[in-house]
Amino acid sequence: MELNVLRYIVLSPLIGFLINGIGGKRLGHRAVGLVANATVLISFLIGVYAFTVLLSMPVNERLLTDTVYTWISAGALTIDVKLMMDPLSVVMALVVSGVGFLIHVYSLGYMHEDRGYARYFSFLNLFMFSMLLLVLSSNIVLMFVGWEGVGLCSYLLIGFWYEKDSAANAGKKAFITNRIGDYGFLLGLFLLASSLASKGVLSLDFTAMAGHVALLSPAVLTVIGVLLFVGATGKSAQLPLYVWLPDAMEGPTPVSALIHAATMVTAGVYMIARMNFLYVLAPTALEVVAVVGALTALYAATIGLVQNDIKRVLAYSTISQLGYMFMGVGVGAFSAGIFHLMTHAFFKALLFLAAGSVMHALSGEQDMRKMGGLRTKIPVTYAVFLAAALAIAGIPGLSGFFSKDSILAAAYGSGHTVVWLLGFITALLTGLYIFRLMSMTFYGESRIDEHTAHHIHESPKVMTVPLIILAALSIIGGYVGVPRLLGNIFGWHDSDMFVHFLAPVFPVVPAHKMPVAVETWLMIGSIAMAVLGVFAALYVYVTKRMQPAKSAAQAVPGLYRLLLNKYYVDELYNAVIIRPLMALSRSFLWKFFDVWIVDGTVNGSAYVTEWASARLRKIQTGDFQVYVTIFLIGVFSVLAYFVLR
Amino acid sequence: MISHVLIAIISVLLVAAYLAAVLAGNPVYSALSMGIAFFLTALLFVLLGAPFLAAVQVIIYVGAMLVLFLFIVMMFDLNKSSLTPVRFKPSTILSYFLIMLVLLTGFFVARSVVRMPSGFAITGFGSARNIGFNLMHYYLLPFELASFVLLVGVFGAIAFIKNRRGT
Amino acid sequence: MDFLRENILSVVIFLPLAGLLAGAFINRESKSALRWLTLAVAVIEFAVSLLLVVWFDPSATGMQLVERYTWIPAYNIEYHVGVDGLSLLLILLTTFLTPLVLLGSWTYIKKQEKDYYLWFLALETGMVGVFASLDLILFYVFWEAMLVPMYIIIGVWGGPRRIYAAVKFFIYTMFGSLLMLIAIIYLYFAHGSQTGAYTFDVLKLYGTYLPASVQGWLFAAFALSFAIKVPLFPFHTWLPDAHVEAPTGGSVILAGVLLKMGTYGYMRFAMPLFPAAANAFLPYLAVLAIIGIIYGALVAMMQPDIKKLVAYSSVSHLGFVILGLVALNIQSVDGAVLQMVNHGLSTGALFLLVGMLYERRHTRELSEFGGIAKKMPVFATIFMIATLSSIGLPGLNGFVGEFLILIGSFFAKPAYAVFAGTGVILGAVYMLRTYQKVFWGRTTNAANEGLKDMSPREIIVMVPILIMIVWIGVYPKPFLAIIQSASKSYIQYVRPRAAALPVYRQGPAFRTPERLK
Amino acid sequence: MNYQLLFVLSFVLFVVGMIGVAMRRNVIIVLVSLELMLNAVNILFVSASKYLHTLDGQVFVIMVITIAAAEAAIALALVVRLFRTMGMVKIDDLKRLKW
Repeated sequence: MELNVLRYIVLSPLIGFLINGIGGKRLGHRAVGLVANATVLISFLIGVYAFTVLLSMPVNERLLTDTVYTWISAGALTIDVKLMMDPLSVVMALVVSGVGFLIHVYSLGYMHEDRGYARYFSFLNLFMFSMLLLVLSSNIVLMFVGWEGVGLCSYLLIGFWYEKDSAANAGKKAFITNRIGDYGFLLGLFLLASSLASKGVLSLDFTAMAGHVALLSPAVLTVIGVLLFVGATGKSAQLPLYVWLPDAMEGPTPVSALIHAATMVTAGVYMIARMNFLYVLAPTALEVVAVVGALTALYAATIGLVQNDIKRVLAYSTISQLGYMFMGVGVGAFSAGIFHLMTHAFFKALLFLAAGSVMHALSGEQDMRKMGGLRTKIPVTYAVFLAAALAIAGIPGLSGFFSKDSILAAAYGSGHTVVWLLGFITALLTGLYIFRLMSMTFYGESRIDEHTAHHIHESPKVMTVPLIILAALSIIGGYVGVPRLLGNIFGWHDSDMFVHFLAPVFPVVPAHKMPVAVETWLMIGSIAMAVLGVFAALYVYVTKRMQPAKSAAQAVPGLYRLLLNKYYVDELYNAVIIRPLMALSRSFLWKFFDVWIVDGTVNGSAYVTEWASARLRKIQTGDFQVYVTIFLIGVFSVLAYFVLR
Repeated sequence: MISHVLIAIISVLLVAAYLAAVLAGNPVYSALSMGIAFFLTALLFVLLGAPFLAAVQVIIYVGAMLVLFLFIVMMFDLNKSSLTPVRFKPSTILSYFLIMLVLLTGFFVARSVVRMPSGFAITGFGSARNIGFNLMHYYLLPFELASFVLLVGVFGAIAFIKNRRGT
Repeated sequence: MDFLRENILSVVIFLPLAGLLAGAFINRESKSALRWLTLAVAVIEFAVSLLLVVWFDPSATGMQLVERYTWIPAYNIEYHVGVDGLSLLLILLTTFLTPLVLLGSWTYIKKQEKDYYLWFLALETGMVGVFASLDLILFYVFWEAMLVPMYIIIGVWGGPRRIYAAVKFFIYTMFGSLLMLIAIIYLYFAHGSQTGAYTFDVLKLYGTYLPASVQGWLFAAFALSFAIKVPLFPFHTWLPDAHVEAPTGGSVILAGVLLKMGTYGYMRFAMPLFPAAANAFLPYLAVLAIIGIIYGALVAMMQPDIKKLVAYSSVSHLGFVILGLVALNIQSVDGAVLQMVNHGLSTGALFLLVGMLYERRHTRELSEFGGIAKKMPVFATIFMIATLSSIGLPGLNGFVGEFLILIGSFFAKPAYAVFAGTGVILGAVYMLRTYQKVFWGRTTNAANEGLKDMSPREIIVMVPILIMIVWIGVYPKPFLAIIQSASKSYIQYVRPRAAALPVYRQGPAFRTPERLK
Repeated sequence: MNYQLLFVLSFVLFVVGMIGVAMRRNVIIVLVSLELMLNAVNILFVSASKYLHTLDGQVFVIMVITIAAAEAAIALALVVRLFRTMGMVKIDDLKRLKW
């Protein structure tokens, strides 16, 4: 069904961007904030309206489209600017605009003092535009526009405080790493387009592709799937392209919450879910996704265990949680992955915003070794933080539990035992690192220096209200997707609502049906792991005042240092790729090859000519009589030739 | 027949005059020899049926150009810089003029030999009228261009010689 | 109006020359009169050239708005001009950039202003003439004629090594074009002896039958000439020198228009005239183009001088255009033509901006800058947009061209796109590195403290380019519509059998996937 | 009449003049030789005119004489100029064109 208001969901933040971007400084703080927030709110409200329209439609016809205009048309290749909204996009759009709106509101308070207030909000609006375009586009190229657009905003916002070299570097790193992923994505896109074209279908529309990918051979589909996933590893910070995300914490905290936790980084998951029609036909590619996701989840969680910067812990946690999502979609449980995406958006945004509130209270301090005992000083922040921490740890009853459990169940149920095991261990680590963070920040005695301690204050309402809303969502957000098992136990009819809602988009996962006993034991197991992690962290960091952690670090200093330095991956990339490439470019290609060989040949031929003419020039005495004589000799030679021949 | 003989004689003299002009050590002698060569040429022209040209030859070459050359040489004493330190002798110069005088007489003799019709070549093959007719009809444009070149030459010469202030 | 319509191309070609004649009578001391006159001429020229678009019919194939007069009857040389989509866009690019460049040079040029502005008008005539000519000799005349003004612009108003750069530029280009002249003459006689009609009309010469070996040589002559102009690796070394030494206006026109003459030459002359040879040479050209893309980007990455960096980036970008031309399908060729325009806009914008920076600081060394964003926010914003356009961010012009080229070359041969695609990554690397070094970080250099942001005049110079950058990025359809018939006939000339390739069926309109029913 | 002889004569004269132009170092003598070369050509023209019995040759002679006069005027002016500025008229000193 054609629904032409869809375009305003996307357009509204763009208008906000233009007003704030051009008008910016002249408008004043109040107007800038109003415009930025209002435009996002409008998007959200239209999204809700579209959602209701969607709900009113028959289940299998739930699809709204909005063709705006033809963008590119070259030969048979036509790419429209066309938006579509199906259950998957509406979930994404609502999460993006809803969480986005809350973060916008929060930013009003957080960024109030900042010089680049208008710039900040215009970038944020541009981000909303790109992200909404990404999730609502109806073809893969338009999606790529949003894909790159969010990358740009990420770059601009990470480098928002561009005077800090670390921020500038981090922004650049993020963009370039993403570009490497995008390269894979583009190749996948090209391969998809060309192989479809060879079957006589030159369309990049999702629905058109969905109807025709079955024509392609599994090998081609696998390659396409893996290439697209390379793009996802860049955008969603998976191994091996995750390196930009921890550095991205240089940006303002609401940006970390919005872009680097709740929305943009999940674009990769969304993309794979969107392309599910392709991935289900390429099981090997899905296998790759699942394994990479599981490995990333574990890998990032181990690093998160030892980091001391509050935002970095959260960053690695994000990477780890994204790994869960990929694990979910990788084992074919697309709705579980998206479910976790949604709940993660709530609690991770909340974690970041709350961390921002902590930093706000501590005059910008980010090192957890200089925190502690904040529980009583900033109670609202503490309360919401605790809710989020419990949610992410997977404590039953909170949103994270439902989503994470359905992923693990799907992994086990589909026979991916190793993947499940990795996820299972990660569940323990999750509880451990997040409560390590809680302990170091909120419990125990204060390690805050005198001066800072004096200024501790709770954040203003404009910041705490979004926190509370998000906390509520983190707690109850999971109930839209209560697993059938629990639903049966508690006698809820509407259990697994989320899966049902998304069912028209995703293929049913047959492996999900396993014996109730196994499922129950799995659930109990993961609850046990989460609880174990939480209590272990509390025991080590609160009861024993970090002593066990310190002695453990001393016992295996090598391992500790390895984790602290993030497995030296940055250094490895630096030594293996970046430096050699720079050295090659500078010393060989430019200074030697270009200057000496290529230009040397050009100039060399000029020099040879010059040298030869310097010699030949001696003939030119400048004496005109010599010239006359030579000329006469020539004339007579010619004459002689004609006379004597 | 007489004309044939005369042509032969004049040819020999022409070669001699040319050699004298080219090989002369002194530019004055060279120029004078050139004058003689021009006279001889005029004679030849008369014998070859071009009396008008003969007259022009004498008037322009001998009357104008030779004088110009001599004038320049004399005025600036160009000998000073020439490599050959030969001084010119008045007697030699006089003899050159004598030769010219003889040749001038020869010119009239030659004219009588070829027996021009009455009046100085008013009509006939190489007559002024015919040449003039040709010039003004078939060669009008080149003729005018030549005159223009001459005019430009005059201006150019003046411009060169003019002593500009400061140079 | 009828007169104008019938002679519109000649008007566009010679209007700047008329302006030059008028300007010649202005006293060289009245500089502002000269400036305004040339600017007015250039603006009127642009307005008149817009009439070309009005009268151009995108759906028709072949040349339009043709004018044809005998010029040198003895050799059947004609004054024969006309436009198709390709030349139309490039003419518009020329007339669009020239007034901006003139306005941009307002305060940059500080000596012999009169000569500068008048030479620029001469240059414009030459450039438009090159793009409009359909007679090979006429083309050659304009091609060479346009060298002279550029030579003088670099040589007189350039930087410290301007003479070296100007001479290198001139002789290098001349070297190639002489080979082309010989090939033109050969072609003339070959065609004449076959058909009895001696002509330099390129449209008639398209069908000339030539043995493969001869085609090879002639194609090599043409291709070399244009490769130098493009510049295709490894004929690129004149470019960094010329760009670095040229004054801002010279750099903009050099990058924006002159380099396009090389690619234009490939598309109009070298490839369609010698299709057999072109097909044989295609893989080599593609490899050179790809090497150029990667090599240009890698070398650009390490340049300490901003202008040199942009110059090497041009090598990289033009590699994309050539790749698009040799991939020989409608997407890649459309993309290549659009990319010619895009490169003119984005690189032109970058050179203008670097020029503004140079005017303020008299240096282009990256290490001299840092933290400029704080001093010149407007400038930093505009520079960012130009940078993003240059690295092909979707939504801006660069993406549409690069995307079409890459997808087209992938259709032709996946390996092309695989290698060329790395240029997309490297492009981001060197441009962002530059941007960071210039604009971000703290202002450490005291000389940068007092920098003034852009003046209204400078903003006026940049705004039209920015509008075009966004326009082509967001709504490229009108441009693609203009291009399409030109690229179709190009493909048909070069690969006549391409028509027999499977015609892609349009994907079905929206349909619910089978398994959901 | 043996016209060949006349043609040979003009040729010989021309060569003699050429030798002067090529060999002599005094500018004046070079110029004289130049005039003599032109004169040799004139002789050829007139002979040919008689031989072919057309007047064109004679008309050309008029032209040649005109041009010769102009040339002599310019050349001598140059000599004067040269003498004034450089104080010499030796041909082999005139190598300024070669640097």
